Amino acid sequence: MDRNQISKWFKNPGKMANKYSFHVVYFCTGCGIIEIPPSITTRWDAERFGIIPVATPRQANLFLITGYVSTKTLKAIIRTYEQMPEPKYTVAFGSCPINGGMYYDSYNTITSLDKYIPVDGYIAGCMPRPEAIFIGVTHLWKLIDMDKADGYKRYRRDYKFYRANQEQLFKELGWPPLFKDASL
Amino acid sequence: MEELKKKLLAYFTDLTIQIHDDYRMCINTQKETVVSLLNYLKNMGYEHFALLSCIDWIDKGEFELIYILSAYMEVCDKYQEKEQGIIIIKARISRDDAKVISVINVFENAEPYERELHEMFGIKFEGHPRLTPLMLEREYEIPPFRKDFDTLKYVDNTFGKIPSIEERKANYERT
Amino acid sequence: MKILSLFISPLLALIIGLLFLGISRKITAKIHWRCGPPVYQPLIDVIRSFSQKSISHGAFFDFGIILSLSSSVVLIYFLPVGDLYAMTSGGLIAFLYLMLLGPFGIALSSAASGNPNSSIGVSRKFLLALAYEVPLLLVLLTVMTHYNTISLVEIVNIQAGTGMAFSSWALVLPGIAYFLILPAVLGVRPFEIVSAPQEISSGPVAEFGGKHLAFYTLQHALQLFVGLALFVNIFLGGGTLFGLLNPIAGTVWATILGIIIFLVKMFIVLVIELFINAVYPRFRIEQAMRYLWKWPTLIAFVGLVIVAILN
Amino acid sequence: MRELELFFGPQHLGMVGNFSITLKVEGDRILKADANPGFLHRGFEKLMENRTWMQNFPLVCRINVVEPDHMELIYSMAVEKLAGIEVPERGKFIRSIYCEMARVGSHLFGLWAYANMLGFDTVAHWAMYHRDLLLDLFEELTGARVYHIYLRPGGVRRDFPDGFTDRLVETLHKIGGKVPDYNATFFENSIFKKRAEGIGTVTREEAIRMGAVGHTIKATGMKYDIRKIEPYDAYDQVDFDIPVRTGGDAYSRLLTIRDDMIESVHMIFKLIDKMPKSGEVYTKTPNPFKWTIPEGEAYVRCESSRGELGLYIVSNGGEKPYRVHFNTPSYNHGLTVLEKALVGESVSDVGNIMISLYVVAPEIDR
Repeated sequence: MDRNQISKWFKNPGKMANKYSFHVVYFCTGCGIIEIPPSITTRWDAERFGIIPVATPRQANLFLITGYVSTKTLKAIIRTYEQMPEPKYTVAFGSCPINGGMYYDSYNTITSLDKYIPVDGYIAGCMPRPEAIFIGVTHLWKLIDMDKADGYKRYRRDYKFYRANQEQLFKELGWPPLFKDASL
Repeated sequence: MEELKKKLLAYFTDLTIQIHDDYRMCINTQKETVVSLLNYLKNMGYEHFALLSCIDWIDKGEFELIYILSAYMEVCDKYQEKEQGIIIIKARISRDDAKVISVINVFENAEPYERELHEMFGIKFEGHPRLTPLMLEREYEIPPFRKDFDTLKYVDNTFGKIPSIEERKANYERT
Repeated sequence: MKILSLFISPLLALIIGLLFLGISRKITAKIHWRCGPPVYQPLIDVIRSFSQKSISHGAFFDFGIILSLSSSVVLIYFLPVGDLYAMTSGGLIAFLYLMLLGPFGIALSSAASGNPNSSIGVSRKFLLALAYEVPLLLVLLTVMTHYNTISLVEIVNIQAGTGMAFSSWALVLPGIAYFLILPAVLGVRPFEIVSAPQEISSGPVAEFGGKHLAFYTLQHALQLFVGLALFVNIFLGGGTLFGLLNPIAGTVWATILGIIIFLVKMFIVLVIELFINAVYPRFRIEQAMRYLWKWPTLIAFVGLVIVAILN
Repeated sequence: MRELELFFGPQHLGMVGNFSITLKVEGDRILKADANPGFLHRGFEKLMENRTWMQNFPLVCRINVVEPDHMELIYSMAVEKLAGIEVPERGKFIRSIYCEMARVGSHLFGLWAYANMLGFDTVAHWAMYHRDLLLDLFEELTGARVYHIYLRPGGVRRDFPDGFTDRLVETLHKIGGKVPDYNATFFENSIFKKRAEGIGTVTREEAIRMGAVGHTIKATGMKYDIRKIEPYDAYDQVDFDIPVRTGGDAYSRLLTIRDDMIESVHMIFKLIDKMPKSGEVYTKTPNPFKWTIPEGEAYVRCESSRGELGLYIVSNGGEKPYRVHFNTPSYNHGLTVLEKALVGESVSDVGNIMISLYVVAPEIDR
């Protein structure tokens, strides 16, 4: 830890702690999950960056969406995202959440994830290698430093638009809005 | 296999049987016969129900149901070594009135297959206890595995029509 | 001295507890052939949890975790750390009652959260407590009978003359029994049944987030400290080492050295527990109860009988 | 005691893959289990009808994330059968070695999943590390860590690089040298035995009735293995054993997996010894964009690490398949066997049983 960092710690401990303690809740949405075990175990050891998986969204601050998202999973993803306490960050994994990837014509997978929940960063590739995951995490650090990882703020600000998109897809969501002022 | 063919032809009337060189036996039959045929074959040692599938022959307006049976090796000892083939049973049903009798009384593990076919092709299996959706949660006008379901068009109409947040915001501010 | 220790001992327990959590993660990582997080990682986690917005599920949800944390802090006052102690009276009996308050607070919170996983976790927690309380009570009864006192401070002082409780052979069997139930008291594998993340999504803490989680982590660190410290106090002679500190007794240096010796002893016990933690999977709850009621209870009972006959 | 409805998954650390089970529990006992798949449904079989024969390879291997290689194999076999393509001798051996490597990797992943489920971090980390060593070899051979797309109709994409077999043998020896450690800490561990013995028992009659395959049926004492019944590739040229157990519970299944893994390693050594030293590795196929395959149908099967894997494929003489249907082992295990095996067990054993049945969610959903 250099002197620069120490001053940052004193200035904004919450932000710095958020950077170095990612408690990950990951959804096994598709292929991405196969590279998660190698990156959290011996070979790549994500724990040295403070990244550990947790069991419930309540304890997490990083949401990894590991691959394509089918409509059935999307409901669960939105639920999980709304359960996480702020500040929270979302990183989508692989090319499928960006634009549908190779499932561009599948009737059951959505094409772009950021229409439904805010995404702070994408890690491209099919599959991204564990190294790519760590590079993605370091990029996320930079974004947090620059206050650009503001997905949760956008979600709060534009909630009615997100909610409208979700309702357009699902017709009936089955849970009350997270914030007030949810209808257009 | 030839032996089994003779037995089957003697027992059932409306069968056409071909034997391929790789121990595959192909039986064409009517949908009414399927249950009794499966029962008969099960007693003959073909106890492994491998697959229940369906093909949509849209030009002829028919669905073809495929039942694939094979034998567990040790169970089938009473047959000669070369007799452990695979039996493919085919039955055609009308596409407009897709109804067939369920076979879960014969083979327990046909249950999820039938649920899936009900969902993907819209075939009704009579006597199935829970024909609830298995994989899908959304409702589709045409069951998605039918040949006249155009996936690309569907994607464009549902996922493509949803605007991005920026677009929606701009629209909202304009109005 | 006492007023000073009122402030120092909880702070010390908190720091040491968090440090031990960090060290245990590091050592576990080394057993797994990997590098592991920095030892101050739990502190970062706690700061992060405090910075997050927490979602409350009602007054009981908040009250339960506060109760649990404060009861743990009070526990520390009854616990001599070397020469550092706040209370001499009360002793083991009060200690036992207070030890139940911590799980009770967590249970209160979890019940308020209404998560089915939490309720399963809580029921497991009480079953497990029920299981290890029996041998624990027997062991403590044996110790009290042997030393003819219920005060922890006096127990430690008596041991200061002989070095360790293990030097008196009557206490060997209770010591073994206590060591066998120590993983259950600390909640590590094979008794990590309560918060099994892979089975019931962390159990009681499934709905804890933000500040609640931070409080829980602190409470967990304190529990770890208490569990280890009790064992060190009763069986390993507390902050004494075969009368090594007797020449400089009463000075500030003796106090500091006593604390250091105490911590080193705790650390050794912790490392042994970590090795056990690393090579065993979880028990099922009924298996854990069967085990705890069989061997440790039997050994503790035999120990009690021997001590009773000797006295 | 009141009945509780408990949702196990889809977001759950003990869950391998995105799969959900709705449990009706009374206290700790499970009264009824309802499998709820479909979180990973992409409609593969529909998508494959819209792509040409060769374009389907990237799709096929994504059906089973843990072990994509057998998916490639079965699709190649089906296309070869429909088009009447023969595989050269050396190609056959390379295919078999490659598939056995995949089997070892997949079993190590299964070991990780099982150990992780029981909170057995140490063994889980070791298994994942060893799998990674194998993935390095795959990377050298094919250029990718997970989805290799190495097989093709008519053989394999390219020959082994120089000295590859030596490195393979070295790595396998390295992994094999750890087997005593695995045995001591995991398979022979007394607490692990207590956890796994008598859990999720499937008797032989039940297994046959429910159409179980793979080691679920091997653990009941039946030597049912497609590699023996209907030998493909080079499996008829080496002799190997099919490990079986008789318990039928989770512990027997796990021991079957271990023995199968060791047997696979031995088989790789034998295959390397017997392999022709040089020769073609693939038969030339026509231009993939204009490749039409004659009308017909085929049902092929192979033994993946999870059990019998089947593929029913129909061609109407065009550039694209008319219908494909995969018969994946997890389908039976996850939807029929699991629901029955869970009834009467404890909640803490749900993941335990599920992983011992080797259920991989994307294989069910497809």
